[in-house]
Amino acid sequence: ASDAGGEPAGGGETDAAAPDDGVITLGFSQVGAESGWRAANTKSIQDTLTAENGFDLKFSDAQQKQENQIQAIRSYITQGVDVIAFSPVVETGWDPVLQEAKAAGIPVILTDRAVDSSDETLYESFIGSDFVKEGEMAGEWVVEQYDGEGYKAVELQGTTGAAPAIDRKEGFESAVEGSDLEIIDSQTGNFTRAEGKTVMEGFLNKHDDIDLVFAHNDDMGLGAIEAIEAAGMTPGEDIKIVTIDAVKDGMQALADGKINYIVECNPLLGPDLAEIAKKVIAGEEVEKRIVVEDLAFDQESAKEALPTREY
Amino acid sequence: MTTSAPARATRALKIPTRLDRRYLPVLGTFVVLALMLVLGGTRYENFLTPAVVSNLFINNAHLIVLAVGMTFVILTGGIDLSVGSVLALSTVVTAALLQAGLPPAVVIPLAVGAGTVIGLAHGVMVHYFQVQPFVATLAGMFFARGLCFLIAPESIAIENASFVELASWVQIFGGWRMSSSVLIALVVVGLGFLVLHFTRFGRTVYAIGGGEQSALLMGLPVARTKVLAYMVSGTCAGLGGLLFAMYSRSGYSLTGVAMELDAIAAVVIGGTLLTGGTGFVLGSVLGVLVLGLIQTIITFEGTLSSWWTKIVIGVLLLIFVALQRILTLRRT
Amino acid sequence: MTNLLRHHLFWPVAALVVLLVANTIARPSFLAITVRDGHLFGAPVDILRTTAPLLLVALGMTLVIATRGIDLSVGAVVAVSGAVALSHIASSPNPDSPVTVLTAVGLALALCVVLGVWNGFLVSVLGIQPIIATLILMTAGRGVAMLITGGMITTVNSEPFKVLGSGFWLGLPVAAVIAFGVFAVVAFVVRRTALGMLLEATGINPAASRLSGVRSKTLTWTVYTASGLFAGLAGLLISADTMAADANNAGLFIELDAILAVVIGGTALSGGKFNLSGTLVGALVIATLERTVTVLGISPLVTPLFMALVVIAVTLLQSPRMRERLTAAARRPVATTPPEPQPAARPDSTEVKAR
Amino acid sequence: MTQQTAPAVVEMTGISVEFPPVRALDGVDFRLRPGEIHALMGENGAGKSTLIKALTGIHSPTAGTILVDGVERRFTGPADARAHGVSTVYQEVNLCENLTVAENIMLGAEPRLLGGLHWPAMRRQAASHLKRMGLDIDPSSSLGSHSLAVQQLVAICRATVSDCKVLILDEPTSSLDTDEVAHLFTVMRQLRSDGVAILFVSHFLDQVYEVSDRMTVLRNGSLVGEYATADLPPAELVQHMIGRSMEVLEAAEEVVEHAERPAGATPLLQVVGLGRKGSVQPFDLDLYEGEVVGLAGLLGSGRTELARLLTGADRADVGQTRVAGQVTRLRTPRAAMGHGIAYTSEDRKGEGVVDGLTVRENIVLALQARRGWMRPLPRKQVDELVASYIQQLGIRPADPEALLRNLSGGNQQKVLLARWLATAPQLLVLDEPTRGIDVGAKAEIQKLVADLAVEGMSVVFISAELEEVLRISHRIAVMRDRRKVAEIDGGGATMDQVVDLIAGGGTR
Ligand SMILES: Nc1ncnc2c1ncn2[C@@H]1O[C@H](COP(=O)(O)OP(=O)(O)OP(=O)(O)O)[C@@H](O)[C@H]1O
Ligand SMILES: Nc1ncnc2c1ncn2[C@@H]1O[C@H](COP(=O)(O)OP(=O)(O)OP(=O)(O)O)[C@@H](O)[C@H]1O
Ligand SMILES: [Mg+2]
Ligand SMILES: [Mg+2]
Repeated sequence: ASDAGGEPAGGGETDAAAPDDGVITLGFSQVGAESGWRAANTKSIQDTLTAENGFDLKFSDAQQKQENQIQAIRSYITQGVDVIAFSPVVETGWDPVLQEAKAAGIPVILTDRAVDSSDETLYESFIGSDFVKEGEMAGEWVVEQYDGEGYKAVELQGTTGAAPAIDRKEGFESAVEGSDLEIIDSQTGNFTRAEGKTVMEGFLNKHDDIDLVFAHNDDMGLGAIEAIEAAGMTPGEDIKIVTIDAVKDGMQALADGKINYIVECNPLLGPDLAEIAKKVIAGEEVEKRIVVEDLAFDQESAKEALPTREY
Repeated sequence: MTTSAPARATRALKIPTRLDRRYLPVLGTFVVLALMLVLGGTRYENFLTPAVVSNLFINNAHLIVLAVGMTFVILTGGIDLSVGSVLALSTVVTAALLQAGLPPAVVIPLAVGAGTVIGLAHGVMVHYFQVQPFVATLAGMFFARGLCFLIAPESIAIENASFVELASWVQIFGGWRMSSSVLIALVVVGLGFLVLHFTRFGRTVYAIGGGEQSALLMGLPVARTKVLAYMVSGTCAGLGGLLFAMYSRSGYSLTGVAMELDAIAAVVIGGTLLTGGTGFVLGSVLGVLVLGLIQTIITFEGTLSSWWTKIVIGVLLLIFVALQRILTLRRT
Repeated sequence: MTNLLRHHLFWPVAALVVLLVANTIARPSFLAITVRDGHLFGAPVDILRTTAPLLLVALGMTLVIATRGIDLSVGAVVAVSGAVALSHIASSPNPDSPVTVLTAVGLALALCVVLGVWNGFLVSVLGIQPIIATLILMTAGRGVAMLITGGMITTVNSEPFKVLGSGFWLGLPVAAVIAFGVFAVVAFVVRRTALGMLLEATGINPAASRLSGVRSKTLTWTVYTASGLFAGLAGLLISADTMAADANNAGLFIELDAILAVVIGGTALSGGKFNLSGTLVGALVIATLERTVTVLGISPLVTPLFMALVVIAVTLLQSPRMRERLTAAARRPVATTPPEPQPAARPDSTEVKAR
Repeated sequence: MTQQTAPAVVEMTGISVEFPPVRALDGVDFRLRPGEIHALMGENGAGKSTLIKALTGIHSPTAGTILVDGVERRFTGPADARAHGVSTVYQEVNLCENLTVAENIMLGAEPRLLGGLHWPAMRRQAASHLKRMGLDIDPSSSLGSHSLAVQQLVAICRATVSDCKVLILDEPTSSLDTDEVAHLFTVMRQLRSDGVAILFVSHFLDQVYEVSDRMTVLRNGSLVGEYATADLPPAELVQHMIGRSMEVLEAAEEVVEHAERPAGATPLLQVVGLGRKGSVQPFDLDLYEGEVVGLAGLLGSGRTELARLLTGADRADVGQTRVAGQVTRLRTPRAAMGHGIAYTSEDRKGEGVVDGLTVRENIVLALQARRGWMRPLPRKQVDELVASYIQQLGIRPADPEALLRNLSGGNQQKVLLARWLATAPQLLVLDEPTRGIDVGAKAEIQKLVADLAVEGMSVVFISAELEEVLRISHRIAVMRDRRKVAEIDGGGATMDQVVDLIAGGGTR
């Protein structure tokens, strides 16, 4: 889907619907730049929605604040962009501004996170991973590998109250239910390496019998590795580690045998977004929910995948 | 005795020239704000439109209310770090209670009242136990955030019909829009102004900022006033939460993280001294608009990466503060 | 008893002891320290190591607060420091060479000093209120850090650098040795020279200090610079801890923790008299508190609530009002001792009241 | 005197106040009758302010009873006291500089309109109260823009706004000049004839004799006695107060020797056309070694501002300064200190004391600041220095580690003097150094200044008390309307001559 776009777009004067100059002006409101994952996500979008590909991208960073995001979307509406796309900070609270967009005739595409709205017509499509599924995949692998060994697991949760943290926890718990794996402790590490390390240190002080760590993202898992090594144990052997995300550092650790399993959460949403945006502008029917295919890697497949990893 | 009279008379004549100094910082902020608007207007299309200016108010109504409350506390020489969390608590309480089926008429006072109660606790800690305001309200900040998680870790949508109706009430004149939350915010600003300038409570707030010991020795009701100031701030935070709930039609426990810094920055940019005793509510409103404008400029710029966004916010803040500083220095 | 209760370190130390006791009850081996490969291991050692960066930041913060200021930018400076150091190491051909690491450390610290000078300039020369002056860098600084790392988390493998975070020296964590060493040196300098007194004078009454010839502006400038430097050092320790520079999250909210440590240590935010030993205890209390949350297995949902209650309890007990009550209660039994005789020069006893 | 037999409106018996380990008041009895002006006398630190604060509920006595109008009371604070008719002006000016004059006077008794403050009425009423005090200033100007003396008067205005039975004035005249004092006394007498009981504290004996009916003398926290003013000769009063004979005082009474300065000597400090816009008109002044120059003038005549220009506390816009013949710009107090010039501000609270530090630290502050932070004074030297000043100036309590804020006003002043003396300056500019200092200590200070001059120091002496200036100065510069209008020889000058010049009678 790469046709000629040529000339860069002028203003955003076009009044909704089909752009007359063939260039699609897309306003994208990003959550922030809180993690490596997010940075990769942003990069993918910025690299795909280029002038060569027929886009004029307006990008704004909401610094993790819903109010900034709402404001950015309002501003896109007043500027009259062709399409609005955003990764919502929170699931709720979008009805009013989405209604405004709808009234202005501007289609909206969601990426990465869903919105919780009773009115599905407010947005065209939602492209993103299924966080519950990610948790489940991790849990299923754990059960498959270690059921029957009476493993004791600890969980490093993401930021309290954040959707990925809630969903991954839920998915993991439901998957391991019924097995003899026991989650003996669970604490938030705020998705960061440093906190992942401190919390893991605490777990290691507290419990002598940890067999497995489930971390809601790679960064906390990498922090846990540091803590485990500092305590004189071997990560990946003495204590198994399962994480989600599959960013480069995580994959490297997986390939090195320090992590046992990673469920991918694909940040490269740019191409999907570009395709959907074009379809929407062209008036084609698009699917309401596009689940990005998330792979999972064990130590073997990581070694293969690593050289070609983009992020 | 009589001989000194002429000498005094000449001195008395010189007074009016020194009078307006107190208004200078606010004036400075206003001038810089106007300058920025004009510059933005020449740089971006569609910038100086009623829609943008209306949005400036609509997007920041909750922050205006927070800043008004914060002004009271800062004027007494204190600070309230809890407003962001209390705002979140109020949104969560509103959403949770509405979800539970309670009518808005019951929910709204409860949500705002939660803020008042926390404010009261701050006031008591600060005044009666002489805990430093920074610490007392920092504890309050953790406390309110903790309550949020307890009540609802996940975000809750608000679907109550009458609440939604209230939230979506908008008056349109020409390109200008006035939402119910802006109206409430403006009323709060008006009340804040009246209370600070036309009541003994308000003047005592200033007196305490000028010197708590002095105010005490002057026989002013220091204890009551200080506690009340924190209650005002708590109430404003509760109300701000309500406005935010109207704005986002949801309650979420991670709302308003670091929003207290925005409120404090707005108050200080508006010319209020953190040491207390000088400043105006209207200045704080201007401060909020400055912050909002910075955000608007960022959006209009349209191509800033995440890091440049942060840097540009810092630089714009610097320009504002430095310009304001220069404007006020020149005239003194 | 009364004297003990009145000692300014009583409540912070008591809080620390209570936390340690609570931990030991929950986990009897909590205080156990074992020797492994000639290094000390155990929760107390971990606590010392995690205290290290906080202690450095709180040290600078104490000095700034003594002059009636506040430095909100320390978290951002932490991020910048880590970003600079790790980017330099990552881009160098051999990350394991000590020269590379030393240059990286030098570069990072130099930049942090510049940032501190910048804060000091805004506060002491332009006269901008400290909270706003440092808020500017607090916002922009993280942007700068992200600019340096390109928004990604920069990871390196460098043995010499890793020593900063997880190395041991004489059985003790290097990070703790550095932080406590710097702390001791600064405390010594501040208290053995006149610096401490001049800072306090500046904080208590700037006008009087100026008239007394104290170079208040220079002093103010110096403390912000020092705060920048210490935050930079803390940034190195933090990034060496995980061997990654996370521009967004490194040192996030460390300014609040540092201020809290200062205040728990008994230094008033209104400036003036400061108390470095108190800051030390305060930092330990906070690091222990964080550990306690894990050891007691407190659910993340109630963690903030728990922290709030602990902070409220400590500050209430420490409050002047409570102190008065408690000392009064402790003094009561001895209150019957005869009042001290009036010193010297009593009026002539022959004086008759004239009426 | 007038109503000897009337029942006391305030009756305090056996009052003790402790600041462990100090016992500031020890079983003091005190009685105040309606329609009298009652002076409370005593040295610095005798416990006068403490007694007042015990009455109004700021300090709570550990023993004793307080009857107001025959009812036993323990006020919870100034507000409570005021509500029961006891109005107080405390020793340090305790008003809010950030508020307007009108607010400072009227808050608490403000006129209302529709439940809110009635600003126009407030200003009007404030203006009339100010007028009564003989003060013609704009009620809507901010208090901070006025000199300390004006603030003092405003504080008194405030105390007399509400109907009070008891008016307490703790050293109200310490920064006022003769005119304002006279005015104040008129007001006080007026109130007395309205039946108000007035408690008056002052270290000026002549004022006390002029206005009071009775006096109570305290020494070291204990009661010495209560006397009718008319029956107690000043000499005896002093003896009661300081427990020593009058010799000290007499020593200082001797007029300072009027040494001729050697002809042609270069002045230590010479200023030509020094001035600052909106502050002082350009003036010339030469200061020589071993000479005391007094500055005389009315309240707000610009003495303080002149002194600030001399010492770099404020920067001059025009004119030239020569130190020992060299043209020098004194941009900061620190620069002035570098040339041996020291300045003690009249604003003890705002620009003098560092109240959170100890006596020791306050005394060595300037000296240490000059040496720089890297060269701390050896502890032993500090201790000796501090001990010697505590002894020389009679600072009480004689504890170098006492926090300055716990010292009585007069003792704080002594500490400030010590701070500057410790730097051994060549030129010492003293702005109201004897404000709030008791008779004994005042005499000591005057003597000290004279001695310093003999040793070769140059001193600029500013005081609201004209006699003091006359007695001590070799030369007097007279200020009027922020302009130096005359310079006269201290030796030959008479009181009348100076008063005439001050008031604008003639120029020389
Ligand atoms: N808050 C306090 N803490 C400790 N000591 C105090 C406090 N207030 C006063 N004192 C002590 O009580 C004594 C009496 O002080 P007070 O202020 O009553 O003296 P005063 O008679 O008013 O003196 P002055 O003429 O100098 O004003 C002094 O020794 C002083 O140091
Ligand atoms: N009536 C007045 N109105 C306004 N300002 C006044 C008045 N009287 C004095 N001032 C202020 O006083 C200052 C000038 O007086 P300054 O204090 O230098 O005189 P002084 O001779 O030292 O008098 P003082 O006895 O008050 O110390 C100025 O700051 C001036 O603003
Ligand atoms: Mg006194
Ligand atoms: Mg003066």
